[in-house]
Amino acid sequence: MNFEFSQEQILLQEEIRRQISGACPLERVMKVMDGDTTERLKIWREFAELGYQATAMPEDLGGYGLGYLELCLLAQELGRHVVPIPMISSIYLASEALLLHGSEAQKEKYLPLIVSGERVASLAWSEPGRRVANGNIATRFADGMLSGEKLPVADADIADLFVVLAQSEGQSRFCLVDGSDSTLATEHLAVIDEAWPHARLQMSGTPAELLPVNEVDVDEVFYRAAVLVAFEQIGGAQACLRSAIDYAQERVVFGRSIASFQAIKHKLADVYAATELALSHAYYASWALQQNDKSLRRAAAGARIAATRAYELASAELIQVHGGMGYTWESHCHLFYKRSRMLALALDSEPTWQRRLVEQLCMQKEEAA
Amino acid sequence: MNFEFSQEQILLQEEIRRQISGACPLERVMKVMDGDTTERLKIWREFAELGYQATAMPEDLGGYGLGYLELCLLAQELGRHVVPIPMISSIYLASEALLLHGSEAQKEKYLPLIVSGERVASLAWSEPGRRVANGNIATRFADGMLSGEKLPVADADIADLFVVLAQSEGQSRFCLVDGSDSTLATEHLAVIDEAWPHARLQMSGTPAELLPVNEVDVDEVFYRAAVLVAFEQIGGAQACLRSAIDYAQERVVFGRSIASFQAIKHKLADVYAATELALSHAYYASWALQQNDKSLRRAAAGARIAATRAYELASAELIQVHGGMGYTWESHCHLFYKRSRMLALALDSEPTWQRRLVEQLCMQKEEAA
Amino acid sequence: MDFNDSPEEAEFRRQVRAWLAENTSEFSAYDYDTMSDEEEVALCRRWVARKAEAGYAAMRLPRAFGGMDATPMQCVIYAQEEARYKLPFNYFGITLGMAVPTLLTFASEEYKAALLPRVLSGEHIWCQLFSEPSAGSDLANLRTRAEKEGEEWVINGQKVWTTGAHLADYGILVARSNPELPKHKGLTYFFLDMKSPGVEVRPITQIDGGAEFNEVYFSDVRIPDSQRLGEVCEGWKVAMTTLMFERQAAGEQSLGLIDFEDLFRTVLGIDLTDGPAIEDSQVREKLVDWYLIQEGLKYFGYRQLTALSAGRPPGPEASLGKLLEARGAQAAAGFATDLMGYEGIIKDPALAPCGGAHQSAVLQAPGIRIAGGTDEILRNTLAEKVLGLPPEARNDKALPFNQIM
Amino acid sequence: MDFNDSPEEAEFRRQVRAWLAENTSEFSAYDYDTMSDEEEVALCRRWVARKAEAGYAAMRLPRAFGGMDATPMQCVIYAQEEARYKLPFNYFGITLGMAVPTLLTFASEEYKAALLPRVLSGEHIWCQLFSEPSAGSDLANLRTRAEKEGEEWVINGQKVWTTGAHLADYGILVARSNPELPKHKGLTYFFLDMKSPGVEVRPITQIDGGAEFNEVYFSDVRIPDSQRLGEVCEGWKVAMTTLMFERQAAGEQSLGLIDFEDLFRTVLGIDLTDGPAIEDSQVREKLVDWYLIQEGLKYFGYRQLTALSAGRPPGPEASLGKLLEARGAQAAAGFATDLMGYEGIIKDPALAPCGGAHQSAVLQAPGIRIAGGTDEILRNTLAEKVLGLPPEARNDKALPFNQIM
Repeated sequence: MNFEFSQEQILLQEEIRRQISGACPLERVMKVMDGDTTERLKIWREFAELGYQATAMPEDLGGYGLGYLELCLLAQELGRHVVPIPMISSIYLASEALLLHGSEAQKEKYLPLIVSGERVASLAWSEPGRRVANGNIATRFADGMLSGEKLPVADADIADLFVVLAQSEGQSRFCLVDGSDSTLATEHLAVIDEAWPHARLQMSGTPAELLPVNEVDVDEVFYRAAVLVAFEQIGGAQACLRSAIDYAQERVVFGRSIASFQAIKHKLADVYAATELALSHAYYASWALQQNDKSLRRAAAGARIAATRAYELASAELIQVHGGMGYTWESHCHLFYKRSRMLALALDSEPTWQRRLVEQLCMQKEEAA
Repeated sequence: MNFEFSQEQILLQEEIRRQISGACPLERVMKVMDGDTTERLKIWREFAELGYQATAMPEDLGGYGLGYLELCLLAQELGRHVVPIPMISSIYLASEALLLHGSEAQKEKYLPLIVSGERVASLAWSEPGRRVANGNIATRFADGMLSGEKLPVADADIADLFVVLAQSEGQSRFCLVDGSDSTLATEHLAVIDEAWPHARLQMSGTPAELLPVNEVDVDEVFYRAAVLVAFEQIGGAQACLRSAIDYAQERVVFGRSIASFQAIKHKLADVYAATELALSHAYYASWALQQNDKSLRRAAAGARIAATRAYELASAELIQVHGGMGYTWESHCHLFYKRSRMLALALDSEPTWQRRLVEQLCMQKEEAA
Repeated sequence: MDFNDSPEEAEFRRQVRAWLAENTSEFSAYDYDTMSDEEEVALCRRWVARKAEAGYAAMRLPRAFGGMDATPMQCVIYAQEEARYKLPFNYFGITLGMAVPTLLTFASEEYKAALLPRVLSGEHIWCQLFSEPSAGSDLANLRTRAEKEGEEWVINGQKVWTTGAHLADYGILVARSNPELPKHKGLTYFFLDMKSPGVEVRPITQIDGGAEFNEVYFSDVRIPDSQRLGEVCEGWKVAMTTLMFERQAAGEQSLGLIDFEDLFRTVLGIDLTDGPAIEDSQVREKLVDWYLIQEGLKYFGYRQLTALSAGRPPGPEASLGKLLEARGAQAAAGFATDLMGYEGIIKDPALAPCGGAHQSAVLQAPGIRIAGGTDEILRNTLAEKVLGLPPEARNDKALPFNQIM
Repeated sequence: MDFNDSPEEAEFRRQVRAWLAENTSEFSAYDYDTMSDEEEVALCRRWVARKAEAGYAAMRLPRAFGGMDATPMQCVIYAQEEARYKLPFNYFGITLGMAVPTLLTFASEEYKAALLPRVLSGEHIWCQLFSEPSAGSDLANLRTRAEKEGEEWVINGQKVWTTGAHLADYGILVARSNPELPKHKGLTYFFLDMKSPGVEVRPITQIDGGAEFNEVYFSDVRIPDSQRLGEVCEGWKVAMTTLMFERQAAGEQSLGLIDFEDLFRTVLGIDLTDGPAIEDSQVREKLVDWYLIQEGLKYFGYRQLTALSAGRPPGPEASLGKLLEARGAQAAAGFATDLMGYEGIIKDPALAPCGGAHQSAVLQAPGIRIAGGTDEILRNTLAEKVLGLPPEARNDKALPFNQIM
């Protein structure tokens, strides 16, 4: 029994933490939130030089071929620093979809360019009115072309490659679309987190190539991404807890540090408990992802929900502990609070994951019987 | 606008509180909990002499003909003292069913005897496996006879008259059964609250008389009883809050009264807020009951849920504030805690009432449209 | 129990309705959603002036000062009736609800005569300069200095969270005049012209992008001693009076932080995997949670109004309203956006259900849990002032302010 | 990350399995549900003796005292394997987990030689006499007096919540030997023969009808000074050592307060109005809540075990387990009975789903939220010992005990 990351992995994580603290401190995230439209692509390219996008990518596709455990630890650090780059869109989702479903030629054509930071990809799956969640996809692929509307699509402002979930001959399939195609219309959307742009994507007769049919269904990519996003969420929650503790120690009211009031102490104890519980689920899920264990979907759903709850609690209480100051734009608190809500919704929201988790538990029970 | 009980009503309530404190202190409830099987009927008869059962009963049926507002205030005091008498079974449910659905002859025959304390009635509605909640009643009335099983039935140990929910020619109907009939088999059940006995009731060819068909459906009686039970629950919650405050003021740990710790103060503030919210709903529901207002069902469901939540919270935290002592049989805490869970289940549980409340809200919206 | 007006109340309501019917049309015709703040302020000034003509602007004031000596119940009736119309947002809330009654109680007759009419004409807006970076929950911890020089006071320091300071002509101010006294004892209360030299107002942007609040900096700002309200070093007492006026004004209206109707409409418009959201038991549970808070606080408000109309002052138990609503609003906003799935992130009013109200609520809820008393302070208030539990252990009350850590 | 045993662990597990396979059959054949407590205690004594023969009864003890110098990981492996069998309930938990290691650390060689063998033979059961009516969360507040008379100590006072005192042959005891010292400084630690004159044991009935605990009264009970453990007035330090042993023993097993399987089975057996309960989203949400706690604490336990097997001692962060489980268990029990509707009140094992486990849980949950540290104390521990937040303001630590209010 060894339920811990290895010494090498922990050292790697600490090195990443130092790098990101230096390269992308919260002030830089604030610039993005303040509307700087060029900063995200810059960070994306800087991080490509540090090799982050290459972490788990096989070596023959331009990656380092480290495992998913290392990618999880990277995700935790990205979350801790609310880094505003399209890691979820490009790496956890679009690249994973290509790795899972793409042909060899497709993988070789696109993945090395994503890894090197030259291209930014995004997975366009959601449609208006929760259609996709309700099991029908209106976007259609036929005769080499896509037509339909995707909303919201993350990072569409800087993405030049879209992996689009569509229906083709009654089947759910992924298709590849070049971001520069003239039949593609993107429209910026106002969203909760100004540091994570999203858009509406409209396709009409847009040239596209299908990814081949695969033995796993299209949902697989969401379960896999959920594990990585859970680490981002937990990294964020841990940063909130740390910041809340530091502020509480410092802030004096009624002649006492507010950290000495049970109302604050017990609140932070609850945040700690929620975060550690989530981290425990996420540890297991990272193992299941790395091993491709048959419990992966159950583990991923558990980690997803626990991490979502932890980050929501931690980021809300971060503001609460900071009081009025925490509610100002200049404070860093809202970076976490907004990102938390966005991440809670970005892979579809908790009720969907509750249904998924219970389905997995029922399947597991049936298999045992 | 006058959203308050009248001065006379408040004086009446205070008088009742004094009477019950004297006649049925917690020590007497404890005797019942310890297994004294004769005490409940004694209290029932003593209270009949005080006229409690007569409160809202019309004068021509042996009552005082006061209103439901007065009955609500009585219920609050009964709840405050966890009085272990079949008030819910006999008055809020069985008598209400007779008043709503009974023929004049049936009312005149039975109600004066219930009011005078000579008879104890109970409404037998639940059946095994949530059948009734699922909309089908297995107990059948045909040819003047009832056959079926009811479980659990409150106060069956002392009841000598049962109002039984049954199916007759495809309709839900109430029937009257004499408790002494030899075809009736009652079997004591172990339940959560030892001070509130329940039984299984089996009928096979038991002679019964139907109550006439009525313009309101059989559910009406549950909505009406819910208002009265809400006042019992709130009285209980208020007693818990009072007792918790008193104990916290007295108990010293780490050199301070535990009432000075925010963990305790904030807990009790939350109990207070829940109780006042429930009381506000209950006030409105008592008005709707008294006026037979068209909002009665919505108001009753709201009061039911809010009061259930308040009592559950207040009684659980009562034990928590008392610490180890609160977990002993000798402490009074468990009288409230057990009664709270029983009352939360006795008119069916919260999910059912949530469904009912939302149905009422939807109906109200449709009517407004 | 009786939900009807008394005959006097009914008569008053009839008068109010008639007056509103005649006077609102030109104000409610505007599209407030697209109007600039400046336009809305201008309209608001005109609306206050119009109300003042009929005595409705500051109803509780004596008739001599443009009020109508109204009872609390009459204020409520007016508020209920006015709420039926869409009217300019109330930029005069602090002016009329806090500054004016404080002036009326503590200012000289000369100042009252000079200043109150200019409020009622819609000309002057006032702000309240209380909170500071180190004085929020612990208001008495304020550090802004007031030093006497001859017949003037010299003010230095910083205030924060000052609603409408950028619009205000005058402000009410509490500052520390003697740091050698214990923290509650060394404060003095003033009012000042916001155009005085040395006053600088900077807007605060909130996390939702709004900017209703300001920081206000004082550098050697001079206030004549005649603008002192109350005695020297009795500022805490005066400030408590102002806050009591605020509580009275707040008692007359609900917070309205959770709009149950918005939630209900949103739910009715959503289809989940298994069917309409309204048939989903988890959705029903959350709807019930919010209904219980909103409807319960409405009834709780009726109970408080009954007390108010019987002449009892609004008590600290009203704290439970904001406590329940603010926590409930945050949970409600989270769940409402959850129900929309990934689309829940979109706050564009044209695309999001109910014009993005739930996304706005996500961003505003954290502020609501803080402003006007944090959850924690409200629970303290309920525990200490209502339930009679002992106050926090503290060692700062008796010490001279300049010796506190 | 690796869930497999190391080669050494695998080998040890193999040995344990083989031994259990050979030795459990005569113990697991009984029907424990119908057995009397006396019969179960007798069986438990025999089972301890059997385990002791193979070194499994007190694995961490040195071989010289009947243990096997086991590592924490070996203890866990044994516990995991033993849990696969239905065996007599452990009446020796306190004896082996707290009393024996304390004796081993602090008792004289003569006493160790005389007493430890009688524990390992299943003959002696020990109890722990710590808590008092005024000393629960604040253990150092205890008032039981120990007064020195010659070579003896005279004990007067009362203990409470003493598990198994009615069965115990010996007890470990903390008492106040000097009330003029501050509360933590005036305590001394002893062990005593529970059959000493003046010891009276009275059972405490809990709200669920169980009676596992006792009050113990001391009237002039005499203890020889040789039965003192640790120095005079250093009892607090010894008691903390005992509690550390307890925490170590607890770290090796999960609390198991919420049985997710029971809940899942119950849900699968219930039909609601709209269909099977498992398809109801509200039910799914609650199932998820409990799954996250139970499964998450399992993984959290793995993390702690990894630390344990790397030689790091169990830390205060383990408090989160009981905090989450106890609160979760109370909510779970409430909802599980809610799901049964009115029938949820029935606790008869023959009628209620899962043998009435959820009704028992309703009645036991309040005790779990208190015993071994209340929710509030656990949060204090997490906040102070893990997060490093400052302790509560208190004024009782430095004062002589007899001058505290």
